[in-house]
Amino acid sequence: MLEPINVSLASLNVTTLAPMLIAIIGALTILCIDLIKGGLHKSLYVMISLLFLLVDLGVVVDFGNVFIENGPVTGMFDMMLIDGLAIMGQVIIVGGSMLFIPLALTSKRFHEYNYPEYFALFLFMIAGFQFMVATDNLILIFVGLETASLALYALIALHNRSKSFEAAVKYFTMGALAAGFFAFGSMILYAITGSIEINQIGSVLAADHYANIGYVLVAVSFMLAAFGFKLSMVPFHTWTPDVYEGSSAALAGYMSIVPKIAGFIVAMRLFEFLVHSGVVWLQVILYITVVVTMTASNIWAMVQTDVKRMLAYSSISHAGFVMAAILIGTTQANTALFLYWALFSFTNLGAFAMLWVSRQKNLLAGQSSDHPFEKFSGLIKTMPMAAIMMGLFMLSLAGIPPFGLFWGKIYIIASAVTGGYTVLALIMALNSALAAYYYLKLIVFMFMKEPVVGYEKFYLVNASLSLKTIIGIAAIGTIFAVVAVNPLLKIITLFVYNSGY
Amino acid sequence: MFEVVAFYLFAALTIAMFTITVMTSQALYALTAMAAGMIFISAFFFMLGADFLGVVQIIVYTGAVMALYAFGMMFFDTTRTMVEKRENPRTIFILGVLAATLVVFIFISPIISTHLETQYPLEAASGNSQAIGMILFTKFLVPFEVAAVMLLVAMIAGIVLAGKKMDKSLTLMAEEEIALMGANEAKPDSQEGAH
Amino acid sequence: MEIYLYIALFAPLTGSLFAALFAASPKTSVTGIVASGLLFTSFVSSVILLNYVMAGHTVHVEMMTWIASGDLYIPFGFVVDQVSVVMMMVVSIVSTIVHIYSIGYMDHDKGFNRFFSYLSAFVFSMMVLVMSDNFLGLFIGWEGVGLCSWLLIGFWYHKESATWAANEAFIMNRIADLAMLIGIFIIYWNIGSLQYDVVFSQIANLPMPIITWIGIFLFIGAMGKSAQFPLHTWLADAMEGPTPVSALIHAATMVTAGVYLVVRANPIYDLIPEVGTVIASLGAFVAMFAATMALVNRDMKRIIAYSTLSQLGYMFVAAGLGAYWVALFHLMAHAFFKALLFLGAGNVMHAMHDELDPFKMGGLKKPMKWTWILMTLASVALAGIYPLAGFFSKDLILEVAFVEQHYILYSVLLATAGLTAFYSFRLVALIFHGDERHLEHGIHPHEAYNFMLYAMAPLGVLAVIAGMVFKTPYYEMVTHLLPAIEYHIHNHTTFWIMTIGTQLFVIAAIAYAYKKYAKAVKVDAKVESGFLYQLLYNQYYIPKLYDELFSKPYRELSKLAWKQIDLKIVDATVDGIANVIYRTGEKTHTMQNGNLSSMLRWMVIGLVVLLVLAIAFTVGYNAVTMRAM
Amino acid sequence: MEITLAHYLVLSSVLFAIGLIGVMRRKNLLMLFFATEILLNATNIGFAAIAHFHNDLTGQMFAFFIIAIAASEVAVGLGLLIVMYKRTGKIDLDIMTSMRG
Repeated sequence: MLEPINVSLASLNVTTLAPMLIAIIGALTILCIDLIKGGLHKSLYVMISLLFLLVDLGVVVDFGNVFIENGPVTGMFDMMLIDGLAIMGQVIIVGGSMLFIPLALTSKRFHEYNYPEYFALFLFMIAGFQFMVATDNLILIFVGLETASLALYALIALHNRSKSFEAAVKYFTMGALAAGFFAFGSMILYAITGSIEINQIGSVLAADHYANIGYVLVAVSFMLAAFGFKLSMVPFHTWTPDVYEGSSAALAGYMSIVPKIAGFIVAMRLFEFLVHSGVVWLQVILYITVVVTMTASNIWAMVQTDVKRMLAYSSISHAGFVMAAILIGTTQANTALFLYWALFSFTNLGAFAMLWVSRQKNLLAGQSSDHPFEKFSGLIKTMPMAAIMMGLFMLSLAGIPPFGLFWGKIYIIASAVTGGYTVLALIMALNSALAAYYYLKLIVFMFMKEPVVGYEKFYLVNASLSLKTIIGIAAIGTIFAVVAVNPLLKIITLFVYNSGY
Repeated sequence: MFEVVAFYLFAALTIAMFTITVMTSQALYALTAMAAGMIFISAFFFMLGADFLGVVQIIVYTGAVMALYAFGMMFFDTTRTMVEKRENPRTIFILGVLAATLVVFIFISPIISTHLETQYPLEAASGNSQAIGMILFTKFLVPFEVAAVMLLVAMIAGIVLAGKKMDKSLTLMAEEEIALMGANEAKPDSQEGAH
Repeated sequence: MEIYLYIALFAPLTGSLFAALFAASPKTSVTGIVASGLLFTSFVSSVILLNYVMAGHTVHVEMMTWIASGDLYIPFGFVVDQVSVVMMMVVSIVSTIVHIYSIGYMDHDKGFNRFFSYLSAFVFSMMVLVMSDNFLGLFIGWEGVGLCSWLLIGFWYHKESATWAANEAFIMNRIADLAMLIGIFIIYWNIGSLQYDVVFSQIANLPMPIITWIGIFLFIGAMGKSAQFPLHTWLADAMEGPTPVSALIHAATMVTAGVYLVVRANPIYDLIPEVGTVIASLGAFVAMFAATMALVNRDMKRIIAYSTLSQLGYMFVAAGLGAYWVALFHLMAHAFFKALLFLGAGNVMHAMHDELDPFKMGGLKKPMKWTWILMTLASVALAGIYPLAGFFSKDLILEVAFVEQHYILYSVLLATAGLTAFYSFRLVALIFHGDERHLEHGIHPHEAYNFMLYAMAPLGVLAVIAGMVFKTPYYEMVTHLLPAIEYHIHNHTTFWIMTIGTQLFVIAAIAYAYKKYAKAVKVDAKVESGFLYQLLYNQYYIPKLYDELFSKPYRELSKLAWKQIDLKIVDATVDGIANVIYRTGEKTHTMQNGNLSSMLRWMVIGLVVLLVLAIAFTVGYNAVTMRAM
Repeated sequence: MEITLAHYLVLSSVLFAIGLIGVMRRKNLLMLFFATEILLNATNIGFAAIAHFHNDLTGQMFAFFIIAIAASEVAVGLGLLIVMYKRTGKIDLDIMTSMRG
């Protein structure tokens, strides 16, 4: 018979589970409230979600303080790993979610917000992402990823129109294929190292001096395909524009930020030690992927006729840009990744929120999609404030100083130069010049064209005070990023460096 | 010797069953072939000493998943022959075969490693299920609980998506219609008053 | 003193924000007055700072730290030294005048408030550009002025051509900015700082090729902003914007930012005289090239724009030859009289209801006496007649070329001086003298508002005295920072022959222009057909002979330069590249055909490609290690 | 002759390739989901085999969780299909091309 195992509770560090547990408890609370008394207004659920997320964020920040003093913490039989990456990832995840959830308080009614389950699934999804970033065990990464993804598919479909089903089914099917890739990749890694913990995989591989190089490369191929899907790298990106178009603009903005930062963190854990240990192949492949992703998506973005699809391609391009940081792999580059993504969250969420407030329920005659460029033409005349906001977000996305993303871009390019990737830096700079074209196209439409009759009644039709507040927060974040860049960098560098990346 | 024969027999059977699953135009054949394939896979698990896994495989797949799919087939009325438009069937096979060949090419070379460490050894003294239970509720407690959450999420998602409330789309309805509908539904059933 | 620095810098921003408050509301003169008032404060602060700097001090503040992490440290600092204070004076004087002028000029425009918001924002960006104490701040100002210029060129967005011109300007500038950004990165990479003082003290330690690359990349940036060949096409098209914008941005301030950059980076360019020679040669070429295009053009504003281009060429010649203080001096003098010329052209445009063809004007001398006087004054200054500003700055550049023994550059510049005089006065003659051809079109011109003329007056005064009065104190002040090289032709005879010769040449060109274009066209037909008259009218057919022999081929050449080289080759290349990119997008985005099956197939293709590469690498790797064993 | 780990891995990758072919080939979404099940099952064989040959339980655990994931995917996938079927009366993926470009 097996001996009973005695484990002291203190050695478990159960508190490492606290942030995720809060989100899960929040979700269960919402489900229970609905059981007790149905038909409550959505604003109650928004407030409950916000409350739990706030507590969640507080706990994560508290972990941040602990981290600064004691360094990384492990818990639950080394299953949980709370290091700087996990903490910063969770801050962005929870913070981004807090910006997103009030977007439910629209003045028009949409199908998904009638379900209390929507908010429960949302909180479950956040818990899933949090598990994904706060571990280096491939099983927990996989389970967390699937929890989050399954919830996300449902959130997309709940928007309830034919395009959102199409989007959800496409995303789901491709996600199932990517899950297969992930499982197969993990299997090969397990075969050659006997472990499914990333740091152990790394040390076994190093101890073997990469003797099974063929196995490693095949495993990395599968992993790249799986994360290429999650991070929308070309050619695994094909779902992105369709899914963004099919889901509500708010959710599309959310998808361009939060799931990706979770993906980036896992990619960072998984690929960086390989990049550093001189797997030349991986460097070359990542290089090609980054360049192709940035350039191709920029070119495709140029020919879009719908603003939302244009923004979808643009976020692919931004993801490619940030992926370069993983290729470069220095502390400076990893710091830049977090800085970029924090700044990108504000700007991109703002841009998508602007689409969300001008959402109309039914298309006009001759209108091919929800947000054609014509919808925004002459906006400066009909809604000057909205036009200025949108223009601001576009300028920031284009990387025009002194707005938010300029600092992210310049810092990543600088890290490329100091990391010895001069040509890459050049390509990145060239791409951000290329990207300016399509962002300006929207500005040209807004500032330099005559309004198209028929659309004016949709501007801000969906805006409520809370949506305007969110846009205001996003705008403030974008404009005053100048002031925040320096303190942010200091903190991020501290976290990244002390986590050993 | 028994092991060799069993391996090749079950390998051939599994490959045959799964080939039928992906090639046949009859949904019913595909479903039954897949169920058979799953059971043959559980045979591998027993051969490999993973008794618990074998049992789970049979219960979850043939018990739960197949039942769900069978229900789906009835609901979607896909029992007759499926007509599927084919585009570039050759490309598909080339891609599939290429993927397999490439991976196999690597897999036939032996794994060279002197640093493999067994973290959770199989103990001959105790049965597989006990060992699994032991490790599942210590090391893998957190993933286990998260898996539970995942199943809950899947359940909620499935129920909500397949539910009756999805029949009408508030997203596409004008505000007045929604108000009208809410007024009608509020009277008979206050539970549905959310509209 | 720091407080004055902040006032000079932030007063325009305040003005811009104030005007932006009213952006959507109907026109209120308050915005214009407040914005102008704030700019005047900025000007006064600049004067106080000038006084302070003249006494031999400089002001250097570090407002805050932008980025400080690891090895990247970029403080947000400003400096007022001998060079930047000159630019500050130019910017604040011209912009104050242009603001006041615009109150009148934009009187009837619906976007009045918006205009002032943009214009003041431009001045702020320009101030950031010139006052920054590091390359990053300079770059931010650089992008800022580009953005404001884009907004202002496209101000009348309902005109298709304006939108197009704005985009052209912006995109061309972005291309050049990219090069500049790369130059800045190379500096940062090699030196580890972007502060001017640190960079300039350490630049000499770098290997030569790197310095050369830095010089080249920074200069490409300068080429874009200063519209040097082959990135020059946007400047003439930028004339679609309101005329005050052309005066401020496309004559006096933004386009000279390139010259400022080269002057500011003089310790770098001093180390690479070869690059300097290239810059000077390109400058001379552009000077000539632009002047020839100005000869045949029939659009008033474009003529002045080409003239600006030509004068920028002069500045680059001086900067390229190491005569940085001369370049900066010409920049200053040019800003005054060119802005004046543009504002005068604005008056004419208003009077003529936006007619731009000088051949449809004529005889405006009478109704628009003051505009006539001011524009003539500006043209005389531009032509470089003693004792006006142009003489002191432009002839100095000729002397520089002569002293440095670049005789080819010298001859090109001399010839260009003649052309400059000719086309300037061709314009003046066509507009203000001769028949009142505009009457046929039923236009009755009127003089501009008085306050607009008063606003222009200081520029007139400056155009007259800037050279004579400012030269000595300017030289003494600015050579604290820039290499103090005096350019004197030691042989007195040569000096006098050259000076007087140049003057005579220029005067002859002016006279010729007047003769050719200021005459009344309407004459008695009988006399007209007479042989003697014909002979006289055609100046003994010598001009015609010249015309046939030299001018015509030359004019053809000029036309060719404008139409063929400029429009066909340069423009077409730029358009072509854009088209190729666009078409690639059109062709390949069918990859996204919306079908799930092909999406899944793309994923598998991606995986298979990765696997193929992985196997190929493994096989190659094993082969190599085998051989090694 | 002896059955080695390589045998199992080859079998696993062959089954995975069959799954891939199915994923690319199927137009009927229900049948397409069958193919994704095959992908995961192929991996499970690999995990169980590695666990056996390394004498380590972790692989079995991974396979166990993969089964759980596969089951949850079925639930959500069928939910999506039901909504889609109610709307369009079809579960053929060729009808989903309203978004492109």
